[in-house]
Amino acid sequence: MKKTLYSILYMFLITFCFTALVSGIRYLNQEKIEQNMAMRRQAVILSALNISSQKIDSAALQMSLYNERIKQRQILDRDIYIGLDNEGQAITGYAFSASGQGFWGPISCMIGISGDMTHLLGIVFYENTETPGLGARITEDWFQKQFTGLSLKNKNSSGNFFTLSPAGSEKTSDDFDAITGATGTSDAVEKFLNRELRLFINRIAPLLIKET
Amino acid sequence: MEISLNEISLTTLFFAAIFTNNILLTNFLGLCPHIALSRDLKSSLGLGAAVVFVTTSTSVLNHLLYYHILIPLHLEHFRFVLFIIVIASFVQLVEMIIDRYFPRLYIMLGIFLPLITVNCAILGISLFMVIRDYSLAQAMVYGAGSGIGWMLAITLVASIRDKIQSTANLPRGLEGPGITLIITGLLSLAFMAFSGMIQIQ
Amino acid sequence: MPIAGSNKQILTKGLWIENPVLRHVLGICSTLAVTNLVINTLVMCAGLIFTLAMSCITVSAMRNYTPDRIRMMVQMLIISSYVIIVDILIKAYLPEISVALGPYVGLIITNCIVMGRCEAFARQNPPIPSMLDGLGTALGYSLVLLIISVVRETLGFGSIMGFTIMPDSFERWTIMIMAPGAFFMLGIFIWIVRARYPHLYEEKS
Amino acid sequence: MITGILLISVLTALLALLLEIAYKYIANYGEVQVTINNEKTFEVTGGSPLLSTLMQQAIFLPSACGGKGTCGYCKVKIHEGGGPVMPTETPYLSTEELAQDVRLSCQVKVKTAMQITIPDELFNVREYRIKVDHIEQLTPLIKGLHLNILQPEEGISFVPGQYVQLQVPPYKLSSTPEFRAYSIASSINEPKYIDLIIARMEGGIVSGYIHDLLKEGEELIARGPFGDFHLLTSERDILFIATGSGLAPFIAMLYQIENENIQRKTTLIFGTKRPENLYYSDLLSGFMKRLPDFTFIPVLSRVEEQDSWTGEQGRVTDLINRYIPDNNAVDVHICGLPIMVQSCLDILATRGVPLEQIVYDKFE
Repeated sequence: MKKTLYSILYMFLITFCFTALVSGIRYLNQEKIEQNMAMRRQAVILSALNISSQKIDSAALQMSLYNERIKQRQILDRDIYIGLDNEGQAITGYAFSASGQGFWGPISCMIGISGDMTHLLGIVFYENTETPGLGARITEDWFQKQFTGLSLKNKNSSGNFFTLSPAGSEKTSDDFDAITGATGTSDAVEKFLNRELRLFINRIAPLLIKET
Repeated sequence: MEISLNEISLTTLFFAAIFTNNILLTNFLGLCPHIALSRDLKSSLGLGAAVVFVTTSTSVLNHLLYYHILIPLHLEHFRFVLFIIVIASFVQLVEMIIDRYFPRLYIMLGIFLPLITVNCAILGISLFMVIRDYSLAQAMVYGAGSGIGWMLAITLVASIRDKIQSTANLPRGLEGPGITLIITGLLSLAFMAFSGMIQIQ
Repeated sequence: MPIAGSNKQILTKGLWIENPVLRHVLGICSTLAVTNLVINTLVMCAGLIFTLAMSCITVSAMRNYTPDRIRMMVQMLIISSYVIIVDILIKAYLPEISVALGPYVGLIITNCIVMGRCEAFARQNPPIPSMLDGLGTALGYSLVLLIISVVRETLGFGSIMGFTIMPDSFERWTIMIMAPGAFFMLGIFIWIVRARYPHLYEEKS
Repeated sequence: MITGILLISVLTALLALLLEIAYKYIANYGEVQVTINNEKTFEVTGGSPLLSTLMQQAIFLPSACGGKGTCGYCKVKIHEGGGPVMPTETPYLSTEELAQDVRLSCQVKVKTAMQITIPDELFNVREYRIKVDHIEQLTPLIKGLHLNILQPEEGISFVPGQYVQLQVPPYKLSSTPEFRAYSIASSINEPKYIDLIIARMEGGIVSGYIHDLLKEGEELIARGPFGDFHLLTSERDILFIATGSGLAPFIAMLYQIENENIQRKTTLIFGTKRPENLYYSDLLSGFMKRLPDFTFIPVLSRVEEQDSWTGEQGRVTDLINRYIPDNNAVDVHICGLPIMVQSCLDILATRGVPLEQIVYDKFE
């Protein structure tokens, strides 16, 4: 009986020490990790609204630019980031995060829309668990840059703002290159992005206009 | 506010876990025992079956543990510790039970269990399950699918290696891990082709 | 019974003769996935070297007190704690790499080498030789995987550590980015080494 | 934060408790009887592999892989209580071994009462601490060691013809201690002393150490006795065939013949190259005087004129036929390098000497 007691106590003690050690280290680095997260999020928002200025080379500068130019609102329990011009008066664009079911797991991106809500300022995919080398290539610049300038005025027959078709086929203005070999991811992105855009235009935009 | 709407259907998830996103061939997990034991078909089958059993049960166990204990207490960052300890003790427990009460099953399945604790695939499945916010049912189906996918991969390679051992005379230095890795590479290429198939459903 | 030669021998044997990847083909799961980028492999190997060295010291320091029955669980606890510490440090100081590595940092825990060295060596030897053994094995391991990642990144992305070195006309081998590329590269690497030094790696008949 | 840590520690402690309970009831096979060579019985706690259980009873089976089931050295015959053969064992067991219930003791768990047979010598294998009493340069390539056994007190008990594994410490040629087998060339009536004959092998780690570095007074470790080479008991004549350092076991056997005053006609053929390679000549001529019917016949293969050698010339294989009586009534004992042993066996086969009348010890 003594041996069992010894091993139980031993296990308890060892686990206690090690988990305490880990929590201690976590606690020390906690705010640094959160700061990193915040930095990353701010960078995503800034680039979605393509507010970029050459002098962002240090975290502090990005922080000050972000605080100066971005206001945050809560509409229909969704975070909307409102971008202002460099005097901080006129609204240059709105950004909000959207996520949807990719091929393997959730994909999240930040959508930037122009102040007059006529066209897209840019899209940044900041989180996905797609297959590396295939679906995961949505984070590459050439794919994300396609969406900049997409007009939100006209929808095509199926009510979508844009479609993704295989690379190399001829393109109309609202038809972009899908990722070769990752049809699952491309279709998923097309589906949930269009849905989010419709949601924004139809329900969030009116509230925003009313508010400002 | 993240909407984690993960409504990938169970059947697609099951077949996708076996074929397109095979835990071994696309995610590289569980390679060590695969290379060591795929020398002979019988032990590969035994090990494969043991892995399927362990992956299914541990993914359910870890799912319950994660969503009902870790999340409410904000201890998510301890998931690594608890998952691997649950896997280690579960495997040790199962080995004892099978060893005592099912001697015949122990011969076919049980002796591989200690090897499994070190198998990255088991922990990998639990970690992916958390990252991809699977529900309990999805976690179980994903666990079972990945286990079967792993077993399929190791038995395929084992049978190919048996064939090669008996017929081809390999250049020096290629036998053993060299040829196994190249076969696994070819298989992984083939399995990647499945990703097209799943979309059509 | 543990035959602990001189300390220098323990360290160097892990590098070549007892190289974990070439000799026993162990521990390649969690790192093969990230060898498509050299920078990721570097961080991953650094994490592994830290975990392996620290785990070996701790396991061997406690070898006389750990009851045999819960030996596996205690070792798992120690290894996973060190891995979490590595994960936290990477998230705090190398944020963009932590995103690229994703779940694979966590998978160092079940890396067969860490468990292998703890079980085979650290459990029966004093701390200093165990640490050297762990260090040697981890360095040997990182050596092989760095070589593979250099080749994969050059062919797959045409760059090394992010600096493009291949001319634009170079047609990228996308297979090198994907899983099969890693298997082929490691298979060929082991083939070359075993053909070149057969006596070192003859499988015991 | 603290509550989290406490909870996790409690959780793991619970898992440990679960394992302990499981060990107590499920994996606990209670006290189990293991009988070895149906002489000795041990009362052991069940549940762990046979290899480690035997080690607790100070019975050391050879094992290189530390019980991982990858070296196949720890073979043991298990007649009862072994259970079915495991897939991890089959790669190491040949069909004849399987027929004789040979199993890997590191894979078989002790669960029920067991009947096993292990080679007798493994029973009294011990580890000896020995001091180098005297080193003699017998020939340019062969050294004779006279070793005094410090521990255990009572010295060594062995069967003439057996060998010990002599272990030398690490030095420039090898980073880890190495050991090699050497037959004992002394009488069993002198348990406190053993004589070994060490031939220098080209590139040999142990023989290199002994020939170049070993000094008198130095202490070494030996393990043994091993081997089943022994003097065949019958009324027939005795024929010893030896080359190189292969004389050692026969010296021990000659002492045995003297001590037990065996009356059988004994002949020793010793083959080597040159006259200066002959050694123990006075010891052997002493035996010729003291023993009733013993003749020592050296045969040299590379004799020159100026050696003025009058004895036999050629190889041992040329002389065998002359010393095998027509009715094959002779027990033949061969000791030396494998090629020599094999050629003698071929000749004996053509002469039709029955197999049970031939024993040999190959020096790897």
